[in-house]
Amino acid sequence: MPELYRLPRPTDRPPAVDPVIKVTDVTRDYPRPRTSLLKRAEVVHALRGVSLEVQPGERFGIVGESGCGKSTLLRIIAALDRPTSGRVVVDGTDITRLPERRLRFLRENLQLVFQDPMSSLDPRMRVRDIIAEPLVVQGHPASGARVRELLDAVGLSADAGDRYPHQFSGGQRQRISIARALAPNPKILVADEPVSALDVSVRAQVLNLISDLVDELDLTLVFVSHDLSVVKHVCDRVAVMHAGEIVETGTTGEVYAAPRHPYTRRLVAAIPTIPKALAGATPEDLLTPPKGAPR
Amino acid sequence: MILRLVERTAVLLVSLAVSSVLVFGFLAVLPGDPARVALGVNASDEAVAELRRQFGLDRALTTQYVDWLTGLLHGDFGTSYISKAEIGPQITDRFQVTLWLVVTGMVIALLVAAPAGTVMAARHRKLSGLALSAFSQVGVAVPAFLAGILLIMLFAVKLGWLPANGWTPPAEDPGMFLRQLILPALSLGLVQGAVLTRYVRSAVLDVLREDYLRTARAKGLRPFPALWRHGLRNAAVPVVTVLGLQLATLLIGAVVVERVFVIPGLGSLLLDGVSNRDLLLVQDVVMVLVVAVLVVNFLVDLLYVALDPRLRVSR
Amino acid sequence: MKSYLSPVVALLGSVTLLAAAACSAGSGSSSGSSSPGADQSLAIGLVAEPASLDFTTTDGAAIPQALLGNVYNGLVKQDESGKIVPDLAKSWTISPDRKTYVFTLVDNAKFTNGQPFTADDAVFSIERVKTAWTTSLKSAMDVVQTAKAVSPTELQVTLTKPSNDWLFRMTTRIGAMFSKTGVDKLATEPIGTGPYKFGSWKRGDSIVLQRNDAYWGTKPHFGQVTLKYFKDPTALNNALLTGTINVIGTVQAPEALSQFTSNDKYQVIEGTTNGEVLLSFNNSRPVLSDIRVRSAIRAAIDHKALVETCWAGRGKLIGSMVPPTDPWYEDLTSVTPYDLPKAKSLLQAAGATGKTLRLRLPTLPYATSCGQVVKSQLEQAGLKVQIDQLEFPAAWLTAVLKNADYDMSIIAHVEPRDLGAVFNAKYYTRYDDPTLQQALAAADAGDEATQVSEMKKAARRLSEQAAADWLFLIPNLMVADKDLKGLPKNAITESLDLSTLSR
Amino acid sequence: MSSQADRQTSVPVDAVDVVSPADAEASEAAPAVLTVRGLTISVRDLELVSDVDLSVGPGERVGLIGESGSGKSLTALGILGLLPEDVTAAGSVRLSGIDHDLIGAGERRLSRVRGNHLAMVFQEPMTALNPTMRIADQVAEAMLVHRTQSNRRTARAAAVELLDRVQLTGIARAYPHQLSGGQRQRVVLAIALANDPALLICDEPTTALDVTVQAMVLDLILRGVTARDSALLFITHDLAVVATICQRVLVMYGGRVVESGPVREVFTNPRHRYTEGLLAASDLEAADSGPVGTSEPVRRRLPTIQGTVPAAGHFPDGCVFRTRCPHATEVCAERPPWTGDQTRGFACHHPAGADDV
Amino acid sequence: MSADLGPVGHAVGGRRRWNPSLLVGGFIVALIAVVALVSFVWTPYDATLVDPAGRLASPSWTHWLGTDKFGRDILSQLMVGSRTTLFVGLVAVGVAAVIGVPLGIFAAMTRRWSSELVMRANDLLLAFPALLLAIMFGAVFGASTTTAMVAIGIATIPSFVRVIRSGGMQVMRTEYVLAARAAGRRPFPIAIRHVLPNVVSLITVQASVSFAIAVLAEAALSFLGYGTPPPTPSWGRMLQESQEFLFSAPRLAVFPGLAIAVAVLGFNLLGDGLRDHFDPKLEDRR
Repeated sequence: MPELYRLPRPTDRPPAVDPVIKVTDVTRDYPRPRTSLLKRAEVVHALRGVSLEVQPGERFGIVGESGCGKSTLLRIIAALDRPTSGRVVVDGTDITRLPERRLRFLRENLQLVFQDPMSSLDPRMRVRDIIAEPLVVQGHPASGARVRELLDAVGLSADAGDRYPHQFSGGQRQRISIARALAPNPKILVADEPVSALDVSVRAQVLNLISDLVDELDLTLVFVSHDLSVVKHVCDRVAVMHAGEIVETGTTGEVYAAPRHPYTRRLVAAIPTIPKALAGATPEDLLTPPKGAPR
Repeated sequence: MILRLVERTAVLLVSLAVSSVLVFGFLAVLPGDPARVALGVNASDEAVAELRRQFGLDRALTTQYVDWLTGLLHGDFGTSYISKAEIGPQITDRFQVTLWLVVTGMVIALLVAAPAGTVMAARHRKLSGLALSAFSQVGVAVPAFLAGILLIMLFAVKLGWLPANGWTPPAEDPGMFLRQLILPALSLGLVQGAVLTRYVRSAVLDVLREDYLRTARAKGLRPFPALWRHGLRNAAVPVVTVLGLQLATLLIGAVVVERVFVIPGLGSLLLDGVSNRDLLLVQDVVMVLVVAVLVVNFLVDLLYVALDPRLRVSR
Repeated sequence: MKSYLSPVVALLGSVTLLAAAACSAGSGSSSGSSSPGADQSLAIGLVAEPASLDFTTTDGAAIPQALLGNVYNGLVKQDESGKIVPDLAKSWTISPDRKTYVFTLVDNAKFTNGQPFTADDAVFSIERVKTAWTTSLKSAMDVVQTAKAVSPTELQVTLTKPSNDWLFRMTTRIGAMFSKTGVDKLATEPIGTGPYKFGSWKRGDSIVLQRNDAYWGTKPHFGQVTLKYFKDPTALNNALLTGTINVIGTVQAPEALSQFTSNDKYQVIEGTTNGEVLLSFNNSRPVLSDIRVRSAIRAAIDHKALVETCWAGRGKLIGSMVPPTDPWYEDLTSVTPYDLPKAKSLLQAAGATGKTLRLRLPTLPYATSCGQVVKSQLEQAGLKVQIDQLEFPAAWLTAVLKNADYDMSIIAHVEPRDLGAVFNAKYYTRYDDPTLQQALAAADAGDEATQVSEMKKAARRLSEQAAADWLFLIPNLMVADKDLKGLPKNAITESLDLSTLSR
Repeated sequence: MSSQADRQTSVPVDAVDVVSPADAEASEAAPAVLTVRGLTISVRDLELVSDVDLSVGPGERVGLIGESGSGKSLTALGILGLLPEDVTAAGSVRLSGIDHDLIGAGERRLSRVRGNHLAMVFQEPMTALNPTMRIADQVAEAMLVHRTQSNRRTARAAAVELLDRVQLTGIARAYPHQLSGGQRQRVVLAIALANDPALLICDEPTTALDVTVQAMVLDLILRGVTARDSALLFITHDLAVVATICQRVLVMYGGRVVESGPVREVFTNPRHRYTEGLLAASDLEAADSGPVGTSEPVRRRLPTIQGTVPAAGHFPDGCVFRTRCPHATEVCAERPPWTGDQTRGFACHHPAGADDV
Repeated sequence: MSADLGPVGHAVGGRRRWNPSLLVGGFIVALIAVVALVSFVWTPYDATLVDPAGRLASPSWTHWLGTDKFGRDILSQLMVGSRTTLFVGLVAVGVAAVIGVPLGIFAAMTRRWSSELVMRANDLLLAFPALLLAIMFGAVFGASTTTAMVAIGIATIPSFVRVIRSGGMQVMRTEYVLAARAAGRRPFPIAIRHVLPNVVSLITVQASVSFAIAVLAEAALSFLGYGTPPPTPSWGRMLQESQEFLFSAPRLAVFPGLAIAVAVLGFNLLGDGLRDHFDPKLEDRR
């Protein structure tokens, strides 16, 4: 793992234990198209009063199945969407009502890695321009050296910068995404299903890379996934989301070993694993969560 | 469903209102004074002013607009400045003529395009598909009036099978009506058919790539029945869009074929109106055309719902 | 002021005149079979469709073409040689001071609404021109002081001053006789005394005329005549080729004539018209006010080549504003013959070489064609010509005719005897010439011999002054079924007389 | 590894799951439902699947695992004769009870087999159903096509019953867009099972589904094939799913079968280096065995296979895995021979376990 | 940990083949462009020179394609006419693209009523087909190539807006746009840097197809007398002028008719070819 040179930061992280992300009672409603003249337009409650705190340096996982609201939550944290109500405080600043021009600190400190390696990179841009984009936008000098450094950090050769995204495999693209996210030297890395579209053999590489970078750069990681085993592997703490709500929070080990909420139990039980299977678990077993109260 | 209908209707009504203002406004700036054209250039200014008063052209534009629109809503298209004849019946007659022509043309186009486009798509890598494809490309490239002239030369002048031109209303002489309809409808239909073929081809190609067609094949349906039972209705949606647009464009686009075949349609009425500066007539014809197009679009919209159940209820 | 014909009418008529198929054959020369084919019908292909059926309020030559002589009669009419002959008036006398006319009317004429035609109707019609007509043509009647019915068959008209032109104008639509009780719906239901009555009008397609079985004169051969209108010359030809029509009233695509001349199913008739195709000059423009430039332009144009190129060589070359059918016609083509070196030197002398002239053409086939030849020939002489097209009628009328915003234009003036109307200071030619005006005034007031000699003087003056260039006289070109009889050779009146046609 | 060894001794819940060597031999002896020999699939001059042999015995559940580009889906489409245009198959595919080879058979003969003796469930439930046709009609059609139901009415009744069987009640008149992904996949399953096929091929049937829904669909697939005594060919990239549902497994990489054998054997004692690497990389549990809450970085590192999966058709000659294999030597430039027999074997010059032994 | 680069050409769009439509269409269009350029410096004869003596000549060594009724050389006219054809297409497509593309991108990027308004206005514009607009414009501004083509251009706007909007919406749904927003890019730079480059292929295809439509429309308008006025050589007008010679000299119609058909064919083929070239759906899938 090559050393990653860190840009000097004007203010370093405060030593206090204030959460770096604090989400308080956030809801997000989407109006549905009206279906009837008489009834009022239905509202989809994507988020119903979500609260959570992420401590500095923490690896925080959000797990849930499709449609549970995890992507909406993530967008709201990244100020790419606005909550209907509630507050999101990032690094001590309430971002929920800030106009875009005052979000610069957030854009520098919080960066995203997305799921789809096909759609996350602009096919018409060279890799070096893709990686340099956040720097250019934020007015940093986008030197070739910095791009090479970032490429090196994610394990790509320097000549990769001259190529276009389609010339890379899915895993390599995900590395490029990560390099882009790291470009402005963020404090917080938000990863939205970063390995869901990858082959198993490549998934391991990317998970290792993220893990290494988080350690090395002292990042706060928010890791969103539908796959509890992956979250458990990467994160310290996890929030389980279901139908727009957080149903359970805890350390990953606890949640996995002794889920308390019925949904979490169902979720944990449904995950097929090789050891379970070799122990004779059938699909029917996956459907039946262990009975009884949590230990 | 009902909501969609209401919503679409509202959009239609607003569109109609806006376009009426546009049409009126545009023609208000038309240079050339209808009164002067009617009277001749050496006519005295008093005579012109008197005629303008008779036509009501001396009133404020808003009054003229409101009167015009009120008239239209009551089915009163007014009286032509030039011919002094009621405009309404003329438009009704001409519109029927154009409608016969265009609808027959589109039916021919569809009869050509649906099978040809499907075969082209299903065999798009095979010789027969490529040959049809090339044929349709040539068809698209021929101006409709040229096709008309060629058809006349061959079937009317050289072979003498059909009349070269003219129009007889169906009620008057159905046989003659049909004989006179064939060539103009063909020249519209073949060219539009060639255009439509290309859309059918691409719609069917898209459907052929759909997973559900593979599901159908996996059920044991052979390629053609699978396409017939599962592909056609789905391919129809984009084709219906194009069909609607073509129908709309042809209402005025048929004017060229009308000219070649000496058919008294709406388009030629418009051209006459323009060259005579028969302002009210032009205004009415343009408005009728615009209404027709908007209504066609509206119907196409409803047709989508019939074709695609996904549009019937919002999830 | 003199009551010259409205030139506008002439211009509007130009398209239609090309369609004028027949002219009166005179009351005496009854032709064709006297036993009318009861159910025979005829279809004639024409080009310009009337905008309305009321020529008292709407300009354009298509209306009189269809109705005058067929639905309406006048007191007098013109025969094919240009002579004024009786129609509803059996005879007439002119007082020595040439101011009072007494007409003796036929006694058996009836309107198609059943009313008999009397001198009262004639008075009504003449006075109505002054009161109810709105087209500028009405000024032809200004010279009339009084009109009164002496008896039911005797009409007396008194003029304010002698005018040869007035009687001539009475052969045109101005002289049409209306029923006192039948003028309510002129635009849609014309009522007259003619051999045909108005049948129906399918707008954009055709007008049908039915034989008037109560006609006072010789009843026409055909029971029904359909006038079918074709905008496209080729469609018109195809219609005859495929038997949809029996006559092409005017050939608009003379190049296509070969397909008929080579086919013995058809007869081709070629004669003359009143349609002088003018390369008109705006005489008030600095460059064109110089006679050297105007003469140079006339000399630079090879008229023979021009008519060959743009009207298939059909059309007579004339050197002034008089067609061969007028009594004062003279061949003036030799006044300024084609002479390119002379044209160049004239332009040099006038300092006009390299100057740009705007040739504003109406969107009419002959103008478009001839314009391109004129441009090419003038440019060989050293002028620059910039062509633009104006939509006919509306745009061209406004820009060229009304506002005289042009240097040169090309248009056929189809009114009969329109020399004085076209060339004066107020008209779009902006031709201000006292010498010409004097000759014209003398011609109008004098007796017949004076009229002829003065008009000859006027025509020569115009040609020598190069007030315009006369490109050619539009021919009367008709094609018809071989067996159709009674088609006129020349087309010099406003009407298309259908009464003489027979099989 | 030790924990797995412990678990091996635990008593299996479902007897069907226990595959003793004797059972495997028995199923080999019985005539196989599906026999694929030397299946090679290529697009123009590019070979995407090379020389695949595979057989599925009656009632047997066989898994085909591989990552993207391994050719596993093409293999399924090749068996079904539904390859995209320009893609051609060679070799032999025989189905018991069908007197002709499926490769090279005409559409008419193939269509009699498809959906009848041989049915398939595809990966993407959202697009696999015709959006303009009611659910029950789509299920009923499968039976009408093969005349297993004589008329529309009985077919529809049968369809409703089939839908009940996959726990979809009261949705017969619905359109696909009104259903969730899991529901749609169950409809597809109902269609596939409509004519009691001898062999059901599932191509990544649960990949697009949530894990709780996946459990249900897997359960229904298993019940469906067991009830009909159908054989199952289950294609996926998810090792755990294969382990849960299949008795035997074939591992594909680069268009070739690199290893095959009973699930337990392959997953506990992989021989091919690819299988070995794959198992290691996917076993998040094993890498996670440290005490809870420790933030020791080592804990989070997974064993990986180096490099990336090459594009289809761009795998190296010889051993397809040699460019990523840490054990590769010069000899790997030659194609490794198949070691072992039909039901248990591998193709590797430097097999795992050889050193251990 | 290391990850070497995989072979180039892994994913979709790695390499694109030249398809026959693209080649043939491109060749025809290039040919027309070259002929138009050559006509500026050289034509066999002056295309507007009237030569009554040499009228209606049959094809020969002196006049390869013969002469028309004015004695003008047909080959020269065709060559100069190609300029009109290109002019027609450029003006029409130019107007449509310059207005339609920004509107389409705007409609794709804004989600509220402003986008809705653009689309409604767009639908309304659809109610004014090209020919209708051209006739109305011709009546008001005078018939000329330019007014006709501006009218056709305006009538073509809706198709641009629709295509660009749907393409733009796809781009807006991608995660790279989300990433750019997360990096702090404002809407306008996103439109320029991300949306526009990714809809260029759609613009090219649409432009090519619209070009063909414009050429046909010019021919139709010339036939009606609302097209290119004389003496500017134009294929549409040549065709219209040739009508009276259909029996005596059909070649007068054949040559411009062929020229129009070939040009339209060329632009259509080019459009088809570009579409196939850009369309990932047609890429071979495993």
